[in-house]
This record gives sequence, structure tokens and C-alpha cells, in this order.
Amino acid sequence: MTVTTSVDEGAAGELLVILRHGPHSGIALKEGLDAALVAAAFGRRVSLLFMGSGVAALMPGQGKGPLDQKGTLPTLDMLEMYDIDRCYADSASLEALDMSADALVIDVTAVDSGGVAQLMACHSLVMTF
Amino acid sequence: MTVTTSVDEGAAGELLVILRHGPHSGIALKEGLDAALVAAAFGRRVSLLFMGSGVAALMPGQGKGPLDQKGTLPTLDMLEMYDIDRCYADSASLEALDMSADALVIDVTAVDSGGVAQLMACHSLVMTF
Amino acid sequence: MILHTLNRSPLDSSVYLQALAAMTEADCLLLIEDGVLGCLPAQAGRWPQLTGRLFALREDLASRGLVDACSDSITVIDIQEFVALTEQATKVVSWY
Amino acid sequence: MILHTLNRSPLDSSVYLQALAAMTEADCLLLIEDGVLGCLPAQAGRWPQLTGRLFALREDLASRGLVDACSDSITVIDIQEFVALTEQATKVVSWY
Amino acid sequence: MRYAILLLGAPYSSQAAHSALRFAQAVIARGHRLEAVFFYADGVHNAASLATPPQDEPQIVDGWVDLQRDHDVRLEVCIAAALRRGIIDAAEAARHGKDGHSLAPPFTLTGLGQLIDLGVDCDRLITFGA
Amino acid sequence: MRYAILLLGAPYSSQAAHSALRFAQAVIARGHRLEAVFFYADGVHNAASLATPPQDEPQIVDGWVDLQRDHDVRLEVCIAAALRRGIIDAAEAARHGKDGHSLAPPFTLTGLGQLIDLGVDCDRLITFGA
Repeated sequence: MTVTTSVDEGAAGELLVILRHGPHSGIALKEGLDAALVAAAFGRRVSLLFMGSGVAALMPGQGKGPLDQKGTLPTLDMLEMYDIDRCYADSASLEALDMSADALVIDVTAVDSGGVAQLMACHSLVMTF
Repeated sequence: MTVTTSVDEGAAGELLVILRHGPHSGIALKEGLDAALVAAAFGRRVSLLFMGSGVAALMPGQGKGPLDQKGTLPTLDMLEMYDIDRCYADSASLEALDMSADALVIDVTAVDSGGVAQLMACHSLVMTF
Repeated sequence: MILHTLNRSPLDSSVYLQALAAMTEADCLLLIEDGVLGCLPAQAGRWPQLTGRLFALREDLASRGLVDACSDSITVIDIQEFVALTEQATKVVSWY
Repeated sequence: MILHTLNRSPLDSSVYLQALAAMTEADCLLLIEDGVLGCLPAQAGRWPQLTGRLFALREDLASRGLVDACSDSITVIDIQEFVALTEQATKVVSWY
Repeated sequence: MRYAILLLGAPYSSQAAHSALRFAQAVIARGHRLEAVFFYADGVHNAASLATPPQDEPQIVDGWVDLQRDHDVRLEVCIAAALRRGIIDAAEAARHGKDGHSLAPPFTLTGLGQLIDLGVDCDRLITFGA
Repeated sequence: MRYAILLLGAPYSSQAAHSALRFAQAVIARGHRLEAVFFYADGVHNAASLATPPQDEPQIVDGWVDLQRDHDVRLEVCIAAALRRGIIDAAEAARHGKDGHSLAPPFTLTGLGQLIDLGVDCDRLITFGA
């Protein structure tokens, strides 16, 4: 896993959506993803940053809940269709859950604290969910 | 401030209500206190344990909120009327907020981790709010 | 034995410290909902001296893809065994 | 300058660590709601190197009885000054 | 054994309602008596008759109603917590001059005293918080 | 400057609604234009017409309504978040076969696209989370 401090120019976008809630834990993560999808559908350049428990959304092997809750994997599968291809994950959070950026359900770039701060700087609007 | 590990026999009661939310931060603290007051009104022997941010409920000098929210001080003032006189506060939480058990809005006994565990043991029902 | 349940992720919440402070050496802790994120080996240091008394709910691990990643030191139980634990416990205390 | 707001008590929540990780040396942090519990001197260690860039909302301190107890290193501002900070900031990021 | 459940979380907003429903079903499957589920704090939103969740999400309300119908589990909603959150039955709506109501039957509004009675009378009270 | 507010918390359950209302009033007092408050996630409960809080608590809904009336602030409620939480207007109630409605005027149900437009069009978008 390569961790990036310096996010390249291509990272600049209009909207950064920060996802800090885990899957299957209420719909905070789902509602954050919905905001990102709608922004993309409206033609905005959207980046995602998974942070804290939010990185659990990237864990392989997720399934439905015991009451048939579908979770957020189906929504993550739609990101590509919406042209959301700038996805980042906080490296400290990944480490806290024994996750490697190389083996996640979508392609993400691992960023350290400096990279997180740079993502804040290079997007004109930041929304935290 | 004296911190107690060993809670005396008089601590035994039917219901221990643990209050972990701060004042003016939504009504979680108020709804926990309401449960305690109703239990006392129904003739149950009730003890209170303030823990975590909940100890902020005991801070002197609290006032109304800027929208005239009355907070929880008026409710604390009613405890005596309801014969709720066994009140405890987690000493680590008090220290974290620079509070001393000697200078709070109601009389409380400061308990350390051992005392907290003993309070759990000597009440037949424990409710956390 | 008192059964304590914890449903918060240790990545965001320090409520687990309140649960630990309230436990004796006879008590058990069950991780449910986002609490099961505490099952990952990187989080093992948060649960000192709980060997044999630390449980996690299988269905919450499974929906999050964590069954295989769960620390060996944690006993994975299903919802029926959760009920069984509440039968054995003298009372149940919830931390959230 | 980016203005970060934090409304969680450092006694229960570790979200403040996420806010700190996202800040540069030019950014400011404003404590509101239960976040103002971080103003007490015993909590000062959580805010390293934020001198001059750490603020707390007066009305949330006042309702909690904390105005006099607030650390000297924290700048207490009123709700109008909160708006003024959002004018100066290029954007506002909320941590909750 | 005789069980009661205290639920403090709204459906969907947290996982608490899902967990409580699963636990309730398992309590009954193990042969226990589940006397009641008491809905307090944001838990009162479980009784919302006007909630319209997407079809592909679990219909939590149906789960509670099934428990009541099949196993005679009382569904008790704290009246004070409910009224301030917009969950109101026809009688309270009339009393407060509200134009409509939002409490799904067979949920019933009741006082906090019921929760205390459940805690004292039942062998186990299990809280699901949010 | 042109401001917008995103509110994610229900009244009373968290302090977010109180903070957002105070901030909204201060934005206007400083001479800015507040275009809209967008209610998302549990924030949709701010629009609950059937909420009946105790008289001695701040009537948050009145605060929002005053902002709309006196300063033409739009009160926009995410329709998807609202429907699953039991906040529904007459048109949606008819569509979903619900017997009643619970959205207080002048709040209006709208899509998430409105939030994105506010974020892009306004100089500042301030989020109050819960």
C-alpha cells in the first residue's frame, strides 16, 4: 500500500464528500453517498474521502444484514457509472482496521494527514457525512 | 475531594440510572433524568451515576441557552423532592473537566472505577442514558 | 456476571472506556453493530485482560465482511447465543 | 484559511482527531455545542500547536457554566463573530 | 424468562431498531415471554404511521406489528418523547389541536411509569441505544 | 455574501437545530443573504407539523417559519430522507396511500439536487451535524 501526502493536480474537483460512518450502521453512509451521486449526476466533479469508521465501507466480503438490509455495496458499485473515480481513504483509519488500499472493493488512493489536508484545500466545497 | 472505591451498604437500591450526556446537548440527559424521577415517584429506590460528559450536568453556573432552553438544572433541583439522594459521579470524568465533587450543584459521591463496578453490582436494574 | 453490550466503533467513540471502567473480572462484554469494528487485530490492544469474556455478534461481523478477520481472542456468537448470555447474566448494561 | 467546527465532547468522541488530521497550520478550529467541553484546562493537551487558531462559542460555554473555566489559550467568540469567521474562511468544514 | 426491550433509536437513522427486532425474535424463538417493547427517545419514530421507507429496505414497522399479533408483545411508546417528536395519536391530536395523527396501531402511547414497571417486573430489560 | 445552511439534526434530540437557527439569525443580522436552509438526514424532523413540544421549550419550528416569512429564506426538505422518516406532504401521502400528512408549511419537499445547487451557487454552505 502506497500512502500519498501530496495529492496530484488531478485531485482538484468541485466537491469533496467525506464519509465517516460505517456500513450497516444506520443510513448516514448511504445518505452521504446519495449526495455524492446526485452531485455527479448534476455534472459536478466529485471526490470521495473515506475516513474513520467510513473506511469500513471499503471492506471486501460485505453482505446483507440479517433483516435483508442491503448495505452500501450496491451504491459503491454505481460510482463508476456516475464517473466518480477520485476516491481516497485516510491511511491511519485503514491501518486501524487492518485494511490495505490494495485489497478493497473499489480503487482508492491512501492519503496521510497531509494528503487529507490537501484534499480539503483543492476542492471548493467540502461536505462531511 | 474524596474518591470512593468501596460503596457502602446504603448504596444498594433497585434502580441505577447512568447519565452520560451533557446538558444543553439535546434532551438525552433530560430524558434520562425523567426516567429516574418517574421511578422515584413510583416508589422505587433510585441512584444516579454521572459519567463521561454527563458530569457536566453538575457544573455550577449553568444558565439558559440562547434560545431560552432551560437546560437540566431545574430538573436536578427536583431530585431532593423525589427523595433521590444517592448520587454518584465518576471521578475520572470529573477530573477530565477540572471538577471537584466538593463544588457541584448537588451533593455527589465521587467513585473510581471499582466504585462504578460496585454500583452496577448492588442495583438490581441498571439503565444507561 | 453482568453482560455489557457496546455498539460504538472504537475509531470514533471512546465510550468503550466507560464500559471497561464499569466491568469486574467476572463480567462479559459483547460487541454489536459498529462495536464489532473492535474485533480487528489492530484494535486488540483496547481489550486488555478480557480473554474468554469478550464476544462479538456474528451477523454484525458478517454484514461488514469481518468474520474471517476477527481476532482469535474474541468469541463469535449468534443472536440466539446473545439471548443465552442474557439468561446467564444477572443483568445487562448497554453502552452506546 | 479553512474554518473547522467541532460539536462533540472529547470525553466521548475521538472525532476531534479527524478534525486535527485535516487541518493545516493556516486553519482555525471552532468548538461549539458539547465541543466546548474541550475548553477546560484538563483538556488543553488535545489541542497542540493551535494557539491563536482555537475558538469556542461563548453562548455554548455560558449555558454550560464554563465561561470562567475556559483555558486562556482559547479565544471566546460570540455568534456574530462565528459568522465573521465564516466570512474570512474560504470554506467551512464541520466535524460531528 | 420474562423479557422486556427498551429501544432508543429511530429506524434507519441508527442500527438500534434492527438489533432490537432481531433480539426480540430470538428471545421468542428460545421460548421466553417478551412482555413488551418500550419505545423511548428517538425510538418513538418506530411507531410512525406516515413513514414510507423504500421498498427495498426492511420494513421495520411490520416486524413490530408481527410480534404484537403473533406473540402478544405490547408496543408501548412514551407519550412525552413521542409528542415532542411528532408522533401523536388521534386523542392527543384532538387535545393539542393538531390536524392529523401519526401513531401506527397497535402501538400505544403510555407513560414512563410503564417502563419502570417493566424493568422491575420482568426478569431482564435489554436496552438498544442509539 | 450569499449563505446556505445544511441541517442534519432533529430538534431536541441534538443541539444541531438550535445552533443552526442561531447561526441563521446571526447571518441575517450581519447583513448577508441566507438563501435557504436544507434539511437532510434527521434534520427533516424540523419540518414535522405534528410535533408538540412542551410549551417551556423553544419552539424551533416557529423560528424557521419566521426566517421564511421575514427574510424569504427557503426551507427545503430532502424528499427521500423525509419519506422514510414519516415527514410527508399531502401530494406524497396521496401517492403512497398514506392517511394524513406531516409536513408543516412553508417547508417544501425537494430533491438532493437542490442541496448541490446551494453548495455551488452560494458563497458559503455551513453544515450543522448531529
